[in-house]
Amino acid sequence: MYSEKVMDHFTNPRNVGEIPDADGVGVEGNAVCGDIMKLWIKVEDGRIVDARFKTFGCGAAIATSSMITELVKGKTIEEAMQISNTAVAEALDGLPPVKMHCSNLAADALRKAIDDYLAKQKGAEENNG
Amino acid sequence: MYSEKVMDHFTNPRNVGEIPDADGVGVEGNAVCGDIMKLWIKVEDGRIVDARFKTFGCGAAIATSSMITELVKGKTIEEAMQISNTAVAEALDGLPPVKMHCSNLAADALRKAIDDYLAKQKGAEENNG
Amino acid sequence: MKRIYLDHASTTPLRPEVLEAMLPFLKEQHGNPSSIYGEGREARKALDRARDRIATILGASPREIIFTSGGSEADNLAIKGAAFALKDRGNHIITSAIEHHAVYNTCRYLEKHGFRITVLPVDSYGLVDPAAVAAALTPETILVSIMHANNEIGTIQPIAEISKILKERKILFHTDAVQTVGHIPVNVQELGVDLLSLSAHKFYGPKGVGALYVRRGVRLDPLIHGGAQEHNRRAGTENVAGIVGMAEALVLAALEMDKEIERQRELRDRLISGIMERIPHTRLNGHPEERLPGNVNVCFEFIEGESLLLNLDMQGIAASSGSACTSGSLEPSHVLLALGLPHEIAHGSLRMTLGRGTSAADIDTVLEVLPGIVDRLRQMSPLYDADAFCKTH
Amino acid sequence: MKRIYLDHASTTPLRPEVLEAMLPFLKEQHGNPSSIYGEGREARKALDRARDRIATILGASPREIIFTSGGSEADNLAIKGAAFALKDRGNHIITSAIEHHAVYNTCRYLEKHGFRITVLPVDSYGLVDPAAVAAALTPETILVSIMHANNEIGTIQPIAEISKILKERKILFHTDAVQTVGHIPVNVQELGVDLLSLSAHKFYGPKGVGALYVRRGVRLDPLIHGGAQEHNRRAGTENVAGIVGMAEALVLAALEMDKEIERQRELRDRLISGIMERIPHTRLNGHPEERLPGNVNVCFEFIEGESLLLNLDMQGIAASSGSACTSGSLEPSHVLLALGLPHEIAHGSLRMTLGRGTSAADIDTVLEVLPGIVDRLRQMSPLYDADAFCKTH
Ligand SMILES: Cc1ncc(COP(=O)(O)O)c(C=O)c1O
Ligand SMILES: Cc1ncc(COP(=O)(O)O)c(C=O)c1O
Repeated sequence: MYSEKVMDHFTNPRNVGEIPDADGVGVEGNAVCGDIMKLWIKVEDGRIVDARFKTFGCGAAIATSSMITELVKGKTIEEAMQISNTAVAEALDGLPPVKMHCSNLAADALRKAIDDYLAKQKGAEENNG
Repeated sequence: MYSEKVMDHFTNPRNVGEIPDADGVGVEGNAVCGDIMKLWIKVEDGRIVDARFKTFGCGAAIATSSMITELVKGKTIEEAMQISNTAVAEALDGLPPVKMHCSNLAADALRKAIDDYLAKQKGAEENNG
Repeated sequence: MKRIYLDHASTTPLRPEVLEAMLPFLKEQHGNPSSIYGEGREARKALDRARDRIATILGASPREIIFTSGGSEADNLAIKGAAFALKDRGNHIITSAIEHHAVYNTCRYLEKHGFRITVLPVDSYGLVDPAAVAAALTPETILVSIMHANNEIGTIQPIAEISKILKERKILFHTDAVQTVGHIPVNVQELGVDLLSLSAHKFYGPKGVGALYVRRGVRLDPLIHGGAQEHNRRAGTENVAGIVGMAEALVLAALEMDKEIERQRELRDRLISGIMERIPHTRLNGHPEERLPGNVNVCFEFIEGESLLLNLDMQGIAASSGSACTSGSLEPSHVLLALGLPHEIAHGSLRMTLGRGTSAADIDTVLEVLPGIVDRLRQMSPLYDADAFCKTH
Repeated sequence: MKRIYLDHASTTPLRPEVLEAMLPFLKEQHGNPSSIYGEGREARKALDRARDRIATILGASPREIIFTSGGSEADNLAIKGAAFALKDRGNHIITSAIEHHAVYNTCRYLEKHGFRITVLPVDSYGLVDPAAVAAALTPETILVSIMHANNEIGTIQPIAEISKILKERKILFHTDAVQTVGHIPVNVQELGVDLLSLSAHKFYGPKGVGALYVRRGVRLDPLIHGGAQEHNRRAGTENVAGIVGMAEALVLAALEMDKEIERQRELRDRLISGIMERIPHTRLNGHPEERLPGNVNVCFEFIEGESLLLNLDMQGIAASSGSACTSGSLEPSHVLLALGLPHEIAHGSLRMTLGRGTSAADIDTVLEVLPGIVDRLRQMSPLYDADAFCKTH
């Protein structure tokens, strides 16, 4: 069913956990449909230096969460915003068709974390400005 | 499917053939429904002394034909008229349900042969009388 | 690694004795039962014998058994067959909220054909209330279909009680006994049903073969039209080997049933209480007593079923879940939702179903392995964190 | 006594290689393909592989193959499935007078559901005229079902020609290819059909398993509702062993097809001409050339089919007949009647269908034995006597 890469990320998920002093946090999904991902990012000089996640969900949800945290690390905010859900699925050597919604989840959670970061930035700028 | 007795009478049918100077002949069935039996009887002193048949039909039709010729031999006309189709089937240790119409055929052909005999008798009596 | 198979409600391994009984019909005995020559008659004899054996065990007569390609076909034949045959008498069908999809989706399909379906709720144990069946009856009701035992939570329904109500009203009663036949006593007279479905692969018989019991006198439109097989009620060249295997499996199951019920019940209860002791935030789904001897179904809060299954699989344990993600839909099991469980809990269900081969050592292994897996997944779960945005109650 | 099996159109023996391929799935590999753990994934893989192999041979893509419990179910699914799915577009279905009962009775049943059926006649060889199909089309026509080759008389229909007509009009075209798949080339693209039925036990595969090809984009109401198997188009736990066996059998058949067609054709023609030479008052049924390589069907005047079969059986020869008495009805084969044969002739038909195991020596034995049997039965027949009350023509 799952590719080896999915199983690898599911079995040994990278970057599980929280970032207490995160610069951005995003949550996507809901318990009703069975998938929730929460993603923390740490940003330095416009570049994501750390990313962590917690996920309630199926194997694909956990693997995409793990994969996206790997993908964003080291990327600039602009670059990170380009990461699409298909890119996540591709990085995992594909997902079963019924699981494609899980890769949406990861990309959307990332987007929300970035939005949160940008909003905070703006707030900070406004406060400063 | 068929009892051993049916198979015996089918394999070695008794009394196949015609009686050239028969006292009665009966035909029953038709080619449309796939079963035709023709039965000849020879009567002496009100008793059936010989019976022969020719049959176009399935295994059950041939076996019931053979059996009924055996059953009637030696019987008086009155006794022969009592032979029912169930009696023929029973004498063969039963027939499959779908084949019960074949035993009707034999009993009906016998009845017709007897009617033929009785009609001839009556004709002869009238001629004599 | 020795695998521990705990998904017997999904399918069971074929018993070697059953394969042995089937093999002649997969080798030299290849006749078509409809043929009149020797090879055909041998096949016919084998079919007849299988039918006799199955009928005897169910308390039915041989003419009342229709062979099918499995439980789903039996359910479809029973429900569509009765509905279409009786549509002049009424258009109302009653079923329950926890039926297998083979019943549930069939009923839903009949709505497109003008039938009206009442779906009865169940209580928190998954029990249908016989009084609710009585209350739902209308003059238009032609059929009631309530399963004997549920495939997910193992709850056994009061079928005999319900049938008493329906007999008085002369309403057809179908029960899906796919999970009970071969596991607990099933007698069509005692249950009082008119139609009963079973499936061989659930009791160590082959996949792709089942049967429907149809009480004498009950009219059904065939589901598969064609040749005159099964007294014109189910066309198609018979799966002779499969049918012979089904009968053999059922006989073997009947012989060891009492012993197995006792044995599995004990293991089941040991597994349930072991889980409850070791893992907090866990609930048992289904009825504590009115329950299949081999069924364990629990929900672990804060985690999702599929990831649990995959972890168990990696540890050599095969189990199942009512999780949405194992079915390809977004909704978790309709059965768990019908019990009143909130979605997020229903997603975290684990079903382990025991079988002939399950040993006490297997149960101990599961009890060793499971808490660690649950804990690991909970550590990863945003719901488990006390500060999470959406702690479940 | 060595038996001579000449009823391959009825069913074929399972090939030992096919049983070999099935056995792992009747033993240790018992997983349910819907399960996500290892055992389930293995079963899924085997299913997928079988589907790929079958699709490749038919010129289809894997998603277009639905596994069923045999030819009858495939026919029912195709016809009822399409009819109910398209009933908003029209209610007219066209079929032929020589279809298998799985098609014929299904169409008849649909009449009860408001569909109108046109049954096209055939010529004296059993051929459907493509122009007659075109002429029968109405704006209400939603489906045409014409079999690829007939199971009794072996006549092969001009399917590709018919499909050309239907493609222009965008009308669904189903063909029952149960008698051709595995025996002569069958390619859904070349035939141009939208739906095609096949059955494994006709090509040395197991009984109780078949498939329906469904062209991409064709909507069907399921026949068996329930679980999500077969992409929601056919519910029920898959007969994994059977499906694996079907694929194996089909691959093996494809490999030796050219050789077997040539070989069987030669034997067939030798049997036909041998009979014609030795037995007077005999006719060949079906087309002399457009004919299945293994099919021989003749009528012997003045005698009835069942008694012929029983005699052959006692001589060790297994064959079949369109005789009414082999089917439990009073009417002889509707196929023979459709050819225009009078009832009394139709009753005297004999079908011998050759297979992989049929040798030239077998044919010689039949040619030795048959004339004596026919003669003996004719001597017993009241129709044969020149003076008989009812000499046939
Ligand atoms: C032409 C044709 N269609 C359909 C069928 C039905 O196939 P099955 O017996 O596998 O259901 C058969 C054989 O019985 C057949 O010859
Ligand atoms: C209760 C119940 N009904 C019906 C079925 C369907 O049986 P099958 O898979 O043999 O079609 C199953 C099992 O899948 C079941 O558990």
